[in-house]
Amino acid sequence: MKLFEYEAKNILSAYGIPTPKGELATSVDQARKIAEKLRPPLVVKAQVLVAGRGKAGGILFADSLAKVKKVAEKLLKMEIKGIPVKSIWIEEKIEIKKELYFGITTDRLNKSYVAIASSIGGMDIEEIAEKHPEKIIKFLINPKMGLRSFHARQIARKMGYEGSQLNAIGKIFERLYKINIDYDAELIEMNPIVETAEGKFVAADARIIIDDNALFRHPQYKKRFFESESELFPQEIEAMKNNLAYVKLEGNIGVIGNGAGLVMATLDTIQLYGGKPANFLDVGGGASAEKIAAALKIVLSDPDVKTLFINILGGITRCDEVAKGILEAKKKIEVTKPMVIRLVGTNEEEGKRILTEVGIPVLDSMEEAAEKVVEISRKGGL
Amino acid sequence: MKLFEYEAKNILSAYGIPTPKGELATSVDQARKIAEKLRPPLVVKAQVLVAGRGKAGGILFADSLAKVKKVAEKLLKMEIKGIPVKSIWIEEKIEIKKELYFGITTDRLNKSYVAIASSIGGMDIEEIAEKHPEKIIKFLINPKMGLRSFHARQIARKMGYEGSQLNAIGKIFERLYKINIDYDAELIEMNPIVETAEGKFVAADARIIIDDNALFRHPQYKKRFFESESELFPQEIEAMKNNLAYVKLEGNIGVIGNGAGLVMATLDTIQLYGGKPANFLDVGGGASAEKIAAALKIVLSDPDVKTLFINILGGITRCDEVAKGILEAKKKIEVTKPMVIRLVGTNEEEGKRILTEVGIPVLDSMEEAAEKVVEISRKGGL
Amino acid sequence: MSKYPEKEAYNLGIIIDKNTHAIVQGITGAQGSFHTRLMLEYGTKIVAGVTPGKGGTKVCNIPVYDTVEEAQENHPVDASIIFVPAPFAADAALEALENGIKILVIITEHIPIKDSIEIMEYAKRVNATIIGPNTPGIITPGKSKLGIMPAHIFKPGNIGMVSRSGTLTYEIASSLTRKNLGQSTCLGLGGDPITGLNFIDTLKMFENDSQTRAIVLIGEIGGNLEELTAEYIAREKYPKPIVAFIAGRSAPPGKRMGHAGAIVMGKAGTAESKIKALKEAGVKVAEKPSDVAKLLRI
Amino acid sequence: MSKYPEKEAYNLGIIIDKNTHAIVQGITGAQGSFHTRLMLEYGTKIVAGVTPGKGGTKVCNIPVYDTVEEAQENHPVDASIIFVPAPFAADAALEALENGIKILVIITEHIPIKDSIEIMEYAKRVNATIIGPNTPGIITPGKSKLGIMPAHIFKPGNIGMVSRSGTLTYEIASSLTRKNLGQSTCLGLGGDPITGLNFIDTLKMFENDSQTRAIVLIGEIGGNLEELTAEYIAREKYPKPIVAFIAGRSAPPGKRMGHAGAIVMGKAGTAESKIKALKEAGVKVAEKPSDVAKLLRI
Repeated sequence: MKLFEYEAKNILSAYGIPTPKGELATSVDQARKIAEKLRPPLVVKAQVLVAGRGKAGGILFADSLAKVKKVAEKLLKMEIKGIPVKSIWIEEKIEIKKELYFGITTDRLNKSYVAIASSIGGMDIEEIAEKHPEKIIKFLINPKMGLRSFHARQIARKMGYEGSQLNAIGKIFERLYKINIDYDAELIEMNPIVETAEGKFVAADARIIIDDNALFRHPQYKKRFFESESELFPQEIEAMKNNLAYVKLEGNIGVIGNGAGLVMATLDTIQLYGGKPANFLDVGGGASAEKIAAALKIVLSDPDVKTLFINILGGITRCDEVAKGILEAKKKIEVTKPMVIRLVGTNEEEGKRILTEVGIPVLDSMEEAAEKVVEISRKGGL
Repeated sequence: MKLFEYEAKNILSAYGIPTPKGELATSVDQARKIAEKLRPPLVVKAQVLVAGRGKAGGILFADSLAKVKKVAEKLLKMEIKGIPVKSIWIEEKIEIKKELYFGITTDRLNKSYVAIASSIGGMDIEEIAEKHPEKIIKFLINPKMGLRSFHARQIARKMGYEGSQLNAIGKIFERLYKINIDYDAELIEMNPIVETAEGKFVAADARIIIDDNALFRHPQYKKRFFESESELFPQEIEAMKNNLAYVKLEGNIGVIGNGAGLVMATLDTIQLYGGKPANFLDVGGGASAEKIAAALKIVLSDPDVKTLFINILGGITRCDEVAKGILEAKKKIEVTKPMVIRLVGTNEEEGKRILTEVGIPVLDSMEEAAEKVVEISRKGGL
Repeated sequence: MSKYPEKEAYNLGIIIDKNTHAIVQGITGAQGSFHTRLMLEYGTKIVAGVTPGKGGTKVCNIPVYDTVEEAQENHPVDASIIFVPAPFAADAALEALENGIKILVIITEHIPIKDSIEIMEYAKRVNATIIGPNTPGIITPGKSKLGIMPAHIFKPGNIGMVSRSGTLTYEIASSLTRKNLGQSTCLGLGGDPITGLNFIDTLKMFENDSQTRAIVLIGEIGGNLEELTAEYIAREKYPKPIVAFIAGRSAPPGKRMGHAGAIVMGKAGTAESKIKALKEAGVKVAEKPSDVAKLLRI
Repeated sequence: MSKYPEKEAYNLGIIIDKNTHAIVQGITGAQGSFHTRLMLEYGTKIVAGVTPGKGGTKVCNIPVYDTVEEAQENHPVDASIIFVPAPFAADAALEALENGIKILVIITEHIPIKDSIEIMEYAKRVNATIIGPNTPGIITPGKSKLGIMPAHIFKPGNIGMVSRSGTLTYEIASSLTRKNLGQSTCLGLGGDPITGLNFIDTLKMFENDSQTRAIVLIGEIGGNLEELTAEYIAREKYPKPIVAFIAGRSAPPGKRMGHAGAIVMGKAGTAESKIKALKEAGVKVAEKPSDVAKLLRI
């Protein structure tokens, strides 16, 4: 779960990491009041969760109260990558001497956290990493030790700092690691962390993604996860509520399957035959009839979907439950779109019987089924 | 630093460990109001830090509002082991089926924490431990693992619990360990933890001693450490403020030395020659003249002190600083009590010169000096 | 596949065999008890179950204990399969490890990354093998299974399978079985970012397993382990033939772990990158699941 | 003492010797710089200092670095002596250990117990020797010292000394020196409840040290390590003569660690208990510090 910049900065600040003084506004009037308090020059930043906000014009500068008003007005009417801007963060402008990068994420191979630091940060950090890998410090964190003060200082030294700056930035790294652990982050980064003209360090932007699987330890975010994921499609929100993994795609063939790998392979196969999947929907293992019905409802509620492909290979998932779910969905919603169903595995015979009895044909081969659904969709769906 | 029962119980409660509902009162009127809210039968407990409060009559029961008033009045006028009772904790009376014991402390040999549990707890737990060591479960805690849920359940099983009780009491052990770590406790114990008639568990009494050396991590207690250590002699408070280790004893020879071992050996030697030390005062290593002066003032402010023995073996501590401190103290307070000074080690010559110049004799041998101070004290001090 | 004749008497599989004595942690839950029955039916030696607070009961006639310690006091235990819900799974895994169990199959999905990191760190220190989390488990067809895979789609044979995906493994395994290509051992690494065994570990085991003549490697987008595996295969001149399938070629650029993730991964992570790396290492890569069998027969 | 003639050429001391290369962590503090000078004057090979943020400066002409890592890049390092203030001491010790230093002398006092437990756990895992915390350190008279003890009260010889107390060690060492009983190595275990080396560890080292002919053991009230040491001496029939002094016979029953402490310790902890245990193990116990020399001469 991604946190908004303002949420992340408030956490950093609570852990003693210097951030620019700032406040959140959801209206132009509020923005004006905040600006009067903080006094220009100020930075006004759209609070959206999509990446690339800066390049999309979501970060603007204002050197007068009038300009703040204008800029706030503009941003609060803006959409960034299709997402309407609902709130803006107004903060003091920092005198930048140098932009640095520091982040922590997981290292799959080493099964641990890894800190990434660079004495050149900012929007082009990934390009720098590619072209000048020697500028990037990767510091593997021993899980039992964590990132200690002395580790943080080792990194700071490699970034070229010494004296009181070495201790100051080291403290920031150490604290960021503490946030990483306390908040179960799967990513935490400050980009840039700024070295100011006076040689101080300030986290000018911050990003925290909390591990969704750890939300049970962070009830305050679990709540907000459902409340304010304003940037999702209605289908995505519905899927979340039903514990289904759903991703909207750009085609017209709705896809439902069990197991992420199988669903992905289904999408690939559809594409191989020239079709375009409208979504990814994984019902997971051992789905009940209710869950299958919910999945159907979600996919069919997408107007882009012209045909539906259900691909089930029953392991823990029972084919009879899937068949019942399909009937249940049909009962509750009018299903006018054509469906291709592939159903094999546990309780296969019973599942097939249930469906064929009501006149729904069932296929055995995933590839045949994919070919068929592509053919139907090519004919325009109906 | 010892916490009061009510402080400990509030912490336990914040960590989800069931404790009897209760509130703190410092007056009879307050007690009455609390009793009306909680409703008798109630337990009223003197809040003092000395051990053995129960046997000293500091815990009383009240089955009516009138009785609560009476009991509160009595306790708030009481002294326990010389300590006046300033506050009382009033809590609901628990129906006790069984008293258990659970505590965590450090294990010097194994250099780790150790949990101690017993299915027989209460005031006589130490006697039980001696007579029936098989009733005592010692569980060494691996510092890197901590006391996990499964460890807690292993202990609960050895105490004879199963089913939901095993999980319930296990959770309490696990949480107590978490408090132990979060609060830097050097001791934490629930004695008794009560199994109620309904089979629930409640921490009926709780004791937490915070590691004094870790108070820098717990500023809230560091503050209160000086504010409300109401049970100390004025000399002890003064010593604490000056970072001196002071313990009041029952004799009449004041003792000042550097290093706990040396001061202890000094007390032993005084006793060996038939004298009685009035205190233990360790100025620590590398004491300045100011610290020495403060030490003298503290010891001489004790009316029980008839003679003074200063025993310094200079290592990091410099004898000239000690000599200057003695002169400084003499300047500020009138020293009428006889002093015996033993001063050897770093800068010994200079220290001796300073003192002998003003007519204060200095000895070389600790044992000679001890003999002499005992002799003087035997003659009545002066 | 004619150059790999099937034998009557199979040797041991990798990691587990007929004589592996296992406990089931979380045996009293719906999944735990259901699969305990299926594993017993398959011939797996499940000796005990553990569910805190359910000690003294039985599941499928298997005794249930409150703690792993108690299970071990009463039974020989080599392995544990874990069905414990995610919030408590790390505790269960650490309990098994601290009690000296050296093979863990963690079925549980949605375990927090922080917990998985802790489990893996401990496992590494005590030299234990972890399969999962979020895995269908491991099966040595005809011998034993510690997992939730439908047994009937497998048959004994010479193909080792290792996969990051559950149902996709079933898809491919059943197509192999239909084409009479039996399996030596099939192992799901688990779908989480942090897992115990990885492709390289498993390839090493298959290399030393005389039963295994060829390997099917099933990867998917995300992470860079397939790329690192390709490097390993090329560097070590891996001696057994490998056929791979990578799911997710049509997926849009997935959730990226911020800049840090991008820097750690470089260009790795896409199906394209993985397929390219594997092909360069001499691995045959199937376009569709059903092509795997065809490529094995070449 | 005539049966232990003093030799001209001394062998190595225990733990440190003339060739031990040491760094000083916290070298720029008042204590750190003061004792660096004294150690250098005594002949100790101090090669570098570490104080975060003070890298590039010098103390007593010794280069100072920001990190142990950097000190090691530039110097051979066998040992570290730590003067870092208590809140940061654990970090310094862990830094030394993680960088592979196997001998640590932690002078710092008032380190929290939780921190000490962590240091000791790590040290045990990597097989490092920790002296302290809250110790005067270690001296091999005439060779080297890593510590804060006044050097002039020691002289080379055959008596090994191990103590829980600083100034009391000086008291007894100087009385031995005055009576011409030189010392092989004198080591302060540290006055904290949790320390690295203990009496038993040190006795084992003295047993294997040909230079050491007899041992002085200085204990004090609190804890049960003297009692456990007595058990060890009796059980192992410790081959070298030991004279002990226990401080605190006149102390009132000390601060007890609640019931838990009492249960862990049993009746141990008082001077009476310790003296009794040591005497029963065949150790001579001195009544006064000055009696130690007399008992050594018997």
